[in-house]
Amino acid sequence: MLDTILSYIPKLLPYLSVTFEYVFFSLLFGSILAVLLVLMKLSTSRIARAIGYGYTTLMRCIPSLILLFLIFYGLPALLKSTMGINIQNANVIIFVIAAFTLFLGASLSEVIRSAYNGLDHGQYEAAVCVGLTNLQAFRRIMLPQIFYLMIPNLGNTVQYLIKEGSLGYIIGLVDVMGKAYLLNSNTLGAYVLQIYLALALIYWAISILVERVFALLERRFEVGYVVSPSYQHDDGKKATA
Amino acid sequence: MLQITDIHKRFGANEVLKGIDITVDKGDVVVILGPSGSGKTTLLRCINFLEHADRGRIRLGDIDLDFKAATKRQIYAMRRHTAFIFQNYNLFKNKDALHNVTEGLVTGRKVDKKEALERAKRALDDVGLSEKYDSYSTQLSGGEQQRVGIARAMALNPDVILFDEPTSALDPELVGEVLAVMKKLAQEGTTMVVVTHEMRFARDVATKVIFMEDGRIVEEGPPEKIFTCPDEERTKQFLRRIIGDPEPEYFI
Amino acid sequence: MKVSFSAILASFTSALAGVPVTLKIVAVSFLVAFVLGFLMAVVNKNRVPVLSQISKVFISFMRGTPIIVQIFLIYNSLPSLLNAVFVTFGVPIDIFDVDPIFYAIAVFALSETAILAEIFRAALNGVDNGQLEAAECVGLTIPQGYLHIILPQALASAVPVLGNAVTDLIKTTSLAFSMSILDVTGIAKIQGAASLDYIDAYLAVALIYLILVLIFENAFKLLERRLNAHTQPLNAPAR
Amino acid sequence: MSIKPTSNENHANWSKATTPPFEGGKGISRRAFIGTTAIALASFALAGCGSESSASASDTTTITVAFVQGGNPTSYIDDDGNPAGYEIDVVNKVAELLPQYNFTFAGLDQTAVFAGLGSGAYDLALTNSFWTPERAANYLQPSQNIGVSVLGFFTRADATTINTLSDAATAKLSLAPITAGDGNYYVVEDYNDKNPDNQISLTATDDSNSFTEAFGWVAEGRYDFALVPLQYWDSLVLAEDGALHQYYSALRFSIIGATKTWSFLSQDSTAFEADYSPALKQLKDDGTLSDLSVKWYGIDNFTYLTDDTENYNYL
Repeated sequence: MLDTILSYIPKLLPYLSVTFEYVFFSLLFGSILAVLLVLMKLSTSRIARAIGYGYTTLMRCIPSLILLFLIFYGLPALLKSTMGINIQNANVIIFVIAAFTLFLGASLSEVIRSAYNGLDHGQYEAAVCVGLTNLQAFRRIMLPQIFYLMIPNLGNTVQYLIKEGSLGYIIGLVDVMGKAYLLNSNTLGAYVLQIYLALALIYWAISILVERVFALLERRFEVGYVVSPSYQHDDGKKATA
Repeated sequence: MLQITDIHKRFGANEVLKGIDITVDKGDVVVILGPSGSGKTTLLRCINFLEHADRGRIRLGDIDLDFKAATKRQIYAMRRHTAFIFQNYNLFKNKDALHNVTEGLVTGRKVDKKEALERAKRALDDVGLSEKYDSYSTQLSGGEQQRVGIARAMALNPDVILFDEPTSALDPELVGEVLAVMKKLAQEGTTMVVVTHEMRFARDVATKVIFMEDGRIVEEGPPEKIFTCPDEERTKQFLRRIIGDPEPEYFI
Repeated sequence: MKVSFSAILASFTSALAGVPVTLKIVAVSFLVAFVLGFLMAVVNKNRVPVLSQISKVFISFMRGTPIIVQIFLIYNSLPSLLNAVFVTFGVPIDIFDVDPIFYAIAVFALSETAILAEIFRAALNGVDNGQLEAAECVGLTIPQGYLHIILPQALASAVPVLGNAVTDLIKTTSLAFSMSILDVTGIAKIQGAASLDYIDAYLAVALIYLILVLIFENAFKLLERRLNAHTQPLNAPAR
Repeated sequence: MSIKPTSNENHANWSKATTPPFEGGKGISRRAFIGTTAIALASFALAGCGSESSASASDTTTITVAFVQGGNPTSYIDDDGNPAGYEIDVVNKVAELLPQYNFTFAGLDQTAVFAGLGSGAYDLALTNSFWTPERAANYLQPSQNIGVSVLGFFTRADATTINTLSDAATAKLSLAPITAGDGNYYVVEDYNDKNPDNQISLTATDDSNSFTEAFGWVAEGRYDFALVPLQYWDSLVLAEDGALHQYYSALRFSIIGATKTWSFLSQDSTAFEADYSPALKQLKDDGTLSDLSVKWYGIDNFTYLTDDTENYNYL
């Protein structure tokens, strides 16, 4: 039993590159959309705020599968009827990336906004008082701190994306889940237990890897925020962070 | 040096500053006293445009601005002549002590890196923190953090340094080290405007004391006059409440 | 993307019959996960020797593996395993007439436990350690301290995240149909399968889940306001 | 568009209207704001758009064929990524008969195939599907079926008296769950309609492995009987090297009928259908379909469909 499970792992591993490809690009474009959404959510104009929050709630409620179909069939139909170009047989991964960019835009904007709320406003005031412009204050003082406050939630979002993204196989994406699906159906489902366990081991390993990376990231940046026990002060009282 | 005329400020229905005029000459150490809610902190924050006053004018050296009409560029220019010390220090969390000081110089005033580092080290040495260059705020005591805040302000060579209750958040035994640095600054002729409850500092170091209550200046004058025979009854009540039973030499 | 609103309406009305089943699964799974999750968080925080290692591995596995694999292990494989054990040891239990809804609840409760354990871990870190010491000083036992002092405070700070956990759970239960359970998704999919037009079925399901999510979201907002009443300063400045 | 200060109380209080990081008005230009609303609106527009497919105007018309990627041996993607299977070969044979068309294949999950057929992204869908009135209404049904699926029925070896659905019903045996939408599901549903007093308890599932699992479940007693397509029995249990050959002695299998399987066309492919159905008919009549059936299923499924006029017949 164990050897069949282990025999499936090398068959699935090469397709991890496809999984990481859509995770990377979805994160990249998703964060750009997320920053735009955050700007809208925090803006003083009511319409922008309504769009920002409305879009986020909508994305939280639409099941990922529906979103995938909307993009996979809606986008080509829209382009064909408006500009007459047919992208239906473009590489499937583009549609998966597009769908998860829209999804991530919403969830990441929540992550960034809650980090922004967690920011100590005094940092901005101190920055402008030493002569920095608003933009410099944001870029040099607030952004690094927003990034630090985001790390835990960012880790959870990446974990969620890797698992939720495994829906790509339904529109024919052959990532690690897609290959497992094909291997399983080509053997009429006789080895489904072994294939699923191989799949579980791979996903589990990735999840532990992602967890380690974000824990490391957090430890690397925490020096300015968390009072590490090794730095006791002469006055015995922990300095307020 | 610094002139504020007829400044007004309200938060919604609550009018906090009801028309105040202040003049601060070069080398002056102006201490502003008053009960909480008197508007003294708001006044200080308006000088530096951390708050937007509703009406009034401000003149600092050759910059002359109307509070309401000041453009972003003018505000930036004003802030390059002032410095601000916060009650809860507000050191940049993502930078160590040295780079807390150089940040304003390099990014704000476009000073080149090497010179900025020199000035920062000198400022940190002046406040007695020569071994703490690479400590982050979480690795410094409250007193040390506030002294870095002062060093950060001094290194900018501002025309005036504004202190917003610099010692209120400190443990009693740390207050002394911060006041000592402020006294040294005063003796070196730095122009300072200080909002504080430290009566001894006000009496010994201030060149002018202003007593504010309910958004207005009740009385102002040299410390000798204010602490010995204030004209206004409310000043007397305030001092008695803060200092407790007056020692003989204070009141006739 | 051909969308016919009459088909969506038809799917919507028939799938509504599945709402009680969905809510039952969500409610029971969440309650079980709430208790197990909190206990696991407490175990982790106090680094109880063996238990905390087990719970760390459990949390890492449940959060790391796709839920369809967890469903397969618990619904498809576990009963055969148990049956084999019962038969060899002559245990008189017939594992196979267990209603599938118990498997669904088991799957969603276990996966939700891992999520809630993480949420409570963060919430417990937010509660000042002095609180438990204070509880002991007034004579409460440790369990009483946790129940009456620590849990309410941890709950107050965790409520917004708990709200998200519930709404995500509602959507995750749509996978119960692979355990042949007729919840909202199950009914809609059977209808969709008949006409092989799944889009209308999925849109109807999305609509039902949207309504359920909005109801739960607002319920949690009210709960948050009530629970956080103790953190608002008395004379909160007029905004 | 400027940024409204955050409203949390426990940090330095923003209520004293300080300048937010992006100062009012001059912060983010009007252009950026319009840009963001445009992107948001575009993603909404996607949801509501209708569509009509337009065949490209080159001399050969391209027919996009969507097939179920996990339907071994009817249609699947082989190990080096190419479409393979009975229905794929049938379409390739049709292509030889109709040079004026060229065919491109797209392998997807069944849900996606029909989502695409509905939206006009595909012209022909190969899904080994059973006929239902709703499906015929939704899509264009060619006059000729593409294949035949042979219906298997099995119980535990000791249930010697159970040979038909009605036997199983009278004996109150429990039926293994069937994947929703599968031909066997409707066969049982049709039986229940015709025998209101002697019903079989029919449960649907979303699990696409329901056939393969049925062998183990019936053998160990989780269920009493199951309906599976013949090729599952032949390749998994009957065959010496079959993955589930260990259940062979524990089960009693018999063929109880056959059903026509259909391919469906998008509503606007009437022109293509006019050529497609006769081509299929010709392939059936000249025995090509039977040869392909032997090649992929090991037997000629068409022989089991005794009455060709019926959509399915079972014993």
